[in-house]
Amino acid sequence: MQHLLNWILWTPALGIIGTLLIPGKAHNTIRIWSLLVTAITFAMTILLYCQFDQAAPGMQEYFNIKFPWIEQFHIYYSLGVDGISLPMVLLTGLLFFLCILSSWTIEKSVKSYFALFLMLEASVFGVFLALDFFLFYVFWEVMLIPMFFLIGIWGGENREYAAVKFFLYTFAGSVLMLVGLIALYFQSGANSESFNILALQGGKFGDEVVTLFGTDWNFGILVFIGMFIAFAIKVPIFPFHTWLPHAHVQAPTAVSVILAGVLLKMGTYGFLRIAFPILPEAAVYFRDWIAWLGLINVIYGALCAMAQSDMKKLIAYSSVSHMGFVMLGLAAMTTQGTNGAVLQMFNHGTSTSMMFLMVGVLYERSHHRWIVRPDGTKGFGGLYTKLPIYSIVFIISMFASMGLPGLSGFISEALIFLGIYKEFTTITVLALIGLLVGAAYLLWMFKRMFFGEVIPSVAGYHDMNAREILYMAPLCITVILLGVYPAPILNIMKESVGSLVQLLAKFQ
Amino acid sequence: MNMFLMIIFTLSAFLAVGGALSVAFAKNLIHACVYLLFSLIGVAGLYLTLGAEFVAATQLVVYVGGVVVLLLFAIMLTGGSNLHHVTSRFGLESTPLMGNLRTYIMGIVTALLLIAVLCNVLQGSISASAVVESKFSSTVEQIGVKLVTDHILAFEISSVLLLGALVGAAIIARPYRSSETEN
Amino acid sequence: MGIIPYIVVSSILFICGIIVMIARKNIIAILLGIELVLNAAALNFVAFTKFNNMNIDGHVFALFIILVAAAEAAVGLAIVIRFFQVRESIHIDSATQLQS
Amino acid sequence: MEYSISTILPIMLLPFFAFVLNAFIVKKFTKTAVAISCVAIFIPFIMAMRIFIDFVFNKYSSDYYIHKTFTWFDLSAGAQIFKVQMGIYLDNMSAVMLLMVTGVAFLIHLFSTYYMHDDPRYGRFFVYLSLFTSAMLGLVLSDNLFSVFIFWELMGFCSYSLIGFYYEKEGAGNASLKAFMTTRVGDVFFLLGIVALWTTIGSVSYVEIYKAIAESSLSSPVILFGLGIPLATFAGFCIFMGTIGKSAQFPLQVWLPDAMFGPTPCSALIHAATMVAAGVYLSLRMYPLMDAGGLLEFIAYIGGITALGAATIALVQTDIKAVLAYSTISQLGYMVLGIGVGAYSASLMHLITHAVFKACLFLSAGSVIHALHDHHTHAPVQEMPRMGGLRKKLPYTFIAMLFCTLAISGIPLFSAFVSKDRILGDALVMAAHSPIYIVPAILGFCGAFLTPFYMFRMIFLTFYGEPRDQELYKHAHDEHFSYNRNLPLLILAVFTLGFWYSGSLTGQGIVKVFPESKYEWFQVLVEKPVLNKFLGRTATPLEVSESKEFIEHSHYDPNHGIASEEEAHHVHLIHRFGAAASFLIALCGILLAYSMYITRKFSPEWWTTTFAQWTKALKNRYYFDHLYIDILIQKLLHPFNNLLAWIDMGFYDRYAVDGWERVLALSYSVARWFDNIVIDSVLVDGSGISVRFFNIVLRTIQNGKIQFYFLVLLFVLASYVLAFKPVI
Repeated sequence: MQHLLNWILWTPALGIIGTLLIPGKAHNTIRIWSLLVTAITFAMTILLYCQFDQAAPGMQEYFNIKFPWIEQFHIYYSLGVDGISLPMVLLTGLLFFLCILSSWTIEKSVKSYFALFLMLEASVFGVFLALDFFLFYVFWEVMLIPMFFLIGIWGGENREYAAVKFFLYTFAGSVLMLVGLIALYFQSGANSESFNILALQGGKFGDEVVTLFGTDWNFGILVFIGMFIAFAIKVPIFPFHTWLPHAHVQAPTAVSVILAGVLLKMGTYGFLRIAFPILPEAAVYFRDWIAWLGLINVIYGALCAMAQSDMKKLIAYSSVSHMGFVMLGLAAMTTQGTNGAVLQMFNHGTSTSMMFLMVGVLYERSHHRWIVRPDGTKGFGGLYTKLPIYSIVFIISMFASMGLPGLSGFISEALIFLGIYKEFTTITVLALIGLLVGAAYLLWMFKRMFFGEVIPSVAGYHDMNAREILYMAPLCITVILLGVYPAPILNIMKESVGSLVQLLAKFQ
Repeated sequence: MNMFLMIIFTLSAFLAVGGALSVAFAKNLIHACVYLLFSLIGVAGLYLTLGAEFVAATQLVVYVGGVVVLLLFAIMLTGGSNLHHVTSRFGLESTPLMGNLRTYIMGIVTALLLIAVLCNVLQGSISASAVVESKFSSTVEQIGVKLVTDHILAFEISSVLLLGALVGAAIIARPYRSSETEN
Repeated sequence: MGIIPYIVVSSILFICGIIVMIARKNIIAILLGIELVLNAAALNFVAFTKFNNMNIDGHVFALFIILVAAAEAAVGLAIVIRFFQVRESIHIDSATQLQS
Repeated sequence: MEYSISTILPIMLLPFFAFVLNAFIVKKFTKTAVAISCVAIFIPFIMAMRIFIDFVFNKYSSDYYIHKTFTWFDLSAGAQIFKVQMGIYLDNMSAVMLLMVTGVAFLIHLFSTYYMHDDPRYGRFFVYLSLFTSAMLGLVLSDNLFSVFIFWELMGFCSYSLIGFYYEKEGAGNASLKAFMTTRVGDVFFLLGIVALWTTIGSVSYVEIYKAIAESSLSSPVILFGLGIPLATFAGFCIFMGTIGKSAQFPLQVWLPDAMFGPTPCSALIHAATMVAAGVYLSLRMYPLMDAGGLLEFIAYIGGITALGAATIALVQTDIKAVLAYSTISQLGYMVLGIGVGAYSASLMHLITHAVFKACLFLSAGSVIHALHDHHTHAPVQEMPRMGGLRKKLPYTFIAMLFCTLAISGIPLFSAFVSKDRILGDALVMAAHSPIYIVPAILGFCGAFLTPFYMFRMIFLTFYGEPRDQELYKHAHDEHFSYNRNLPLLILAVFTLGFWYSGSLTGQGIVKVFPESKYEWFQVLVEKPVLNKFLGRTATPLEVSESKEFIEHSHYDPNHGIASEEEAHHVHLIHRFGAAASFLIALCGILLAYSMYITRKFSPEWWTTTFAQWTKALKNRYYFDHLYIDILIQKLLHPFNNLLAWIDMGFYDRYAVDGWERVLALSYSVARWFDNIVIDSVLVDGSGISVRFFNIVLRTIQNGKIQFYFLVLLFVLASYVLAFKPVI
């Protein structure tokens, strides 16, 4: 059990080897194998949840793993889990399992697809579990490789452009993070603790000064800016958001789900795990900026979403909007706000995944995603009549996404508002516009696609099959359960979040 | 000084030196090859005078019985010295196969230079060398022991080398497969 | 009788070999020269063994030289034959290209 | 009776469980599902009845309340304490509301088994109804604004789904979208208000809010855009915005008429009796906050404008359900006006009476619509100009509808005379006190004139005269008494009588039929929250049995709140005048309708031609839809969105992000030039040239002849040996 984190991290990696050993023609064997691997991984994350000590605020000592890796530079292979990373680990395990199911219809080089998918899973787990900054960075970069190929090979018409854009954009950010981590390494004395994320925490760089271009700069602020850009690109925060619509539109369904459901969370997770605890003074110094950027994200994303006629693009912009709420919650630096942000990370992961999966289900029937085609005709119409089960699942995912009470999104958004109101009243008031528009674009899309007469092109569609229901059902249940009773997730995170908030409160 | 040895030395030395000189200056390649045979036999005799009977025997078996025959075969397969290409592929006049005056002058000049060098080098060592008399005894056993103890590695490597040479020679000398199919 | 006669003989063999190697244009003839040079070297080994120390190692070296000479002759002649097949000549100056 | 979790919560949970169960079985076992739904609302009705009797007539005093809480989730970590508490709050007002909601909902369930029976989505309708009922009951039982908001939104969702119930129609989609989005505007404000209160007080339970108001700790200003607004004003305004959205008040009234796209029973339940009234209920609960925030005048104006404006629009409607929809808006306006003028109990009473008679009206309209089918299209007919003379075909429906119309018109002996006229009377009192209330009072009285007019216009057009569409009339089914069609109508019609609510004919206790105060139960029991009693009170957790607190029945005191005898007399005078005036006005309205549509002394056409502009404005609903949809959304929001999206993708992404590619390309070309000219031509090729020069020298040596190399080698070796004489 003590090596559970190792197992979670390396089971998908072992699965890749298994995938590569299966002959490429045996499509179903590969699929079942990948499903098995992800299912085992998911089961282990559940096990981790069960064994988790909810009362402990920091890293769970019991699960910590630490071996020297590159001793000359004091780099360790060190893994750990706390209340902030556990929800993300759970989310990752769940979504990858479901995405394998939804990728059943992939026919183009099946073997490499699933191998890359498992590689993606391993690297994402690595990011969420790493306690060594260098290890974190390595996994962060490794994650780009499978993503690049998954978008670039299995994507839509314009896939190369999107893949290259995604890669370069994220990579540009990573370079800044690399600079930051090296700077921290040397500033903290290049000793055995210099890559240890936990040891770096606690505001040790507040008064350090560096000279750059002949001027004195505050070290913490400078490094924070670099890291902020790195993580902001991933979140994505306006004005670094434009890779997201491209990547989402071009990526295949399952990759969109992972991209929106898990990868965006890596950005905010980076703030929670690295940027805020290591450089609290700078975080407090920039919190106004972060809040305003989050607000822009919320409103701008929602307004842009309203103008889209491509379903995936619409949902991509809605992701921008929802991640803006997370940033607002982070900027609040209060118990409610930060808890709400972490919960929103989880909830957005489930709800937006549902939306993307639903689009994927429809896309398999229609082979287009136009709400309104470019020539002005309807892309869909009367789906409610034609696909009743699909419509109901769509309604659940749509309302979960817009934050209807009783479904998961509401609690996190309400907590964020509660957290941020005292700190930024004006921003709270303005952010509510985002909540309003957020309902508008989704319902408007729903109205245009599902109501009215059945248009001829829709007439041949069949309703969701058993496999599709199978992978939507867990998400629906999660969304409803967490909407009615969010304590299972909140209980595991509150102690860790509380200690983070206390740390930040010291510097306000 | 053993008279018998002296005679054998003198004969062998003449044979070796004469053969070598004949090789150097013979007009016909077949003849040169036969002269080489004599020279090698001479060297074998010299080995005998030095008490290295095993080396001498090997010399005879390998060189005289093997290498020279091989050379003769090669000469015959390639037409010996009968081929007289006076022009090269580029239309330039080329030296005859067995050399002409110019090449010999160059050779002799070089030889003179080398004689000078050898004299220069050997001066010290010859004067310093002491004459040691030794009994004439069989070396076969010692060599055998040496080969399988101290020099076992070289021995094994040489066996591999021979095998490689054998296979390599066979492969290299084999005609082209494509030319086979053409034919 | 000392070492000097042997050295003189081996030197003559050596110089003859060198002359052959330089003066001849026939590849096989050059191989003959090489054999001469090798013999000269082997002779020296044996001679020095006899007169300078009583170690049997010199004999072993001579044996290896013979061995290597044999191998070299086999491979060298195979190359010559192949060369002849390709170029229809065994003139040393026509060996200007590695590629056939 | 002991009140504990097991006796209170099932009221809300039974319909909810019915919803969950039905959602899965409704496809296969439609009849079972319908039966479960009906039973699951009937049992709560019995329980609510029991609570009502206990609270109102038995032992508890007027200001007794039950408040129990449990922790929903807890975010406390270390020193930071944050708990989200949910709970139950029961007082007289909740008890009355519970009874009304369960009763009306049960009757509407019953009616729906008739009305929706032939609908292909018969079962699904009941699924939504169960969820809705559960949410509404949850809202009534809630002890805090947060859970109110949750149920509030859930009701919005049900409303959305039921308006879009006939999803084949394009209009249903538009209407449901409009309804949800318009109410959402109010909801967003409501959420803001909740957040503002919560972060200041630390809780949003009613008790805590009342306590905070009593301690007057809500005066701290909210800094917004640099302006400081008192918190009570700010929060009160935001919460009242929620009411405006949900109760379709001006200026967010546009969604309710369109909501009639839903099936008629759902219009009766959601868009007449309960959900729209929830907004008023919320405002009543938050009355002390609005009072503290000084918002009452504003509320009164909103209510007055809505009451009159909606009534005028109702004048020109031809669709029977549209008339009822506007009348609903108008009546809701009266309730809000009641809050604005401080007529607390009257406002709630009007809510209850309106729920009863409006539900009955809608069900009757449903009965009418169901009887009429277009012969060609087989679509139900809702247009009044095609009806007429239905009195004989539909006698029971006619009786029920007539009772309700009399009630809504404010005729003595019927319920609205008690409730609405008490509101109007209080408005007059306020107007006499401060001139700012004069306008709302006038608006209210004008509405009171128009209400009987358009209601009787509807009755006359539908049931009287000759049938205007003979074919339709011929094919109309005769009404036979059936338990699920007529019984609900008649039961509701019985409860439109005034004596159920008041012992006196008018609300002001002027003409006392039953002089005993007990029969004025409404006014006795429902009164403004007395804030001082909440000082120092904390909620009892659900698990612990509550400590009962009996306070002596505070007997009805008509003068309460009024200081002097003289002033009381003055108020009585005004009340008396108001009651008389409104009765007269109502009579005038009825007479006008009678003369226009029965005797035809005045031609309606004369009015429409003379006031053509006004008619056009009324038919276009004062151009509000035009303003919102065509101008605000189509002309402003969409172009702005498209512009923004274009800037994002077409400009920002294309130039600012992909523009880096150009910048890089430029630097590449500079670098390439430098590379070509300087590095390559000069340095690289230059060194090449120098190499070529040496090449000429060297290639004479490098002639490829192996013997030459050998010679050179030997010469070099020899010269080395000769020159340096290496030691051997």
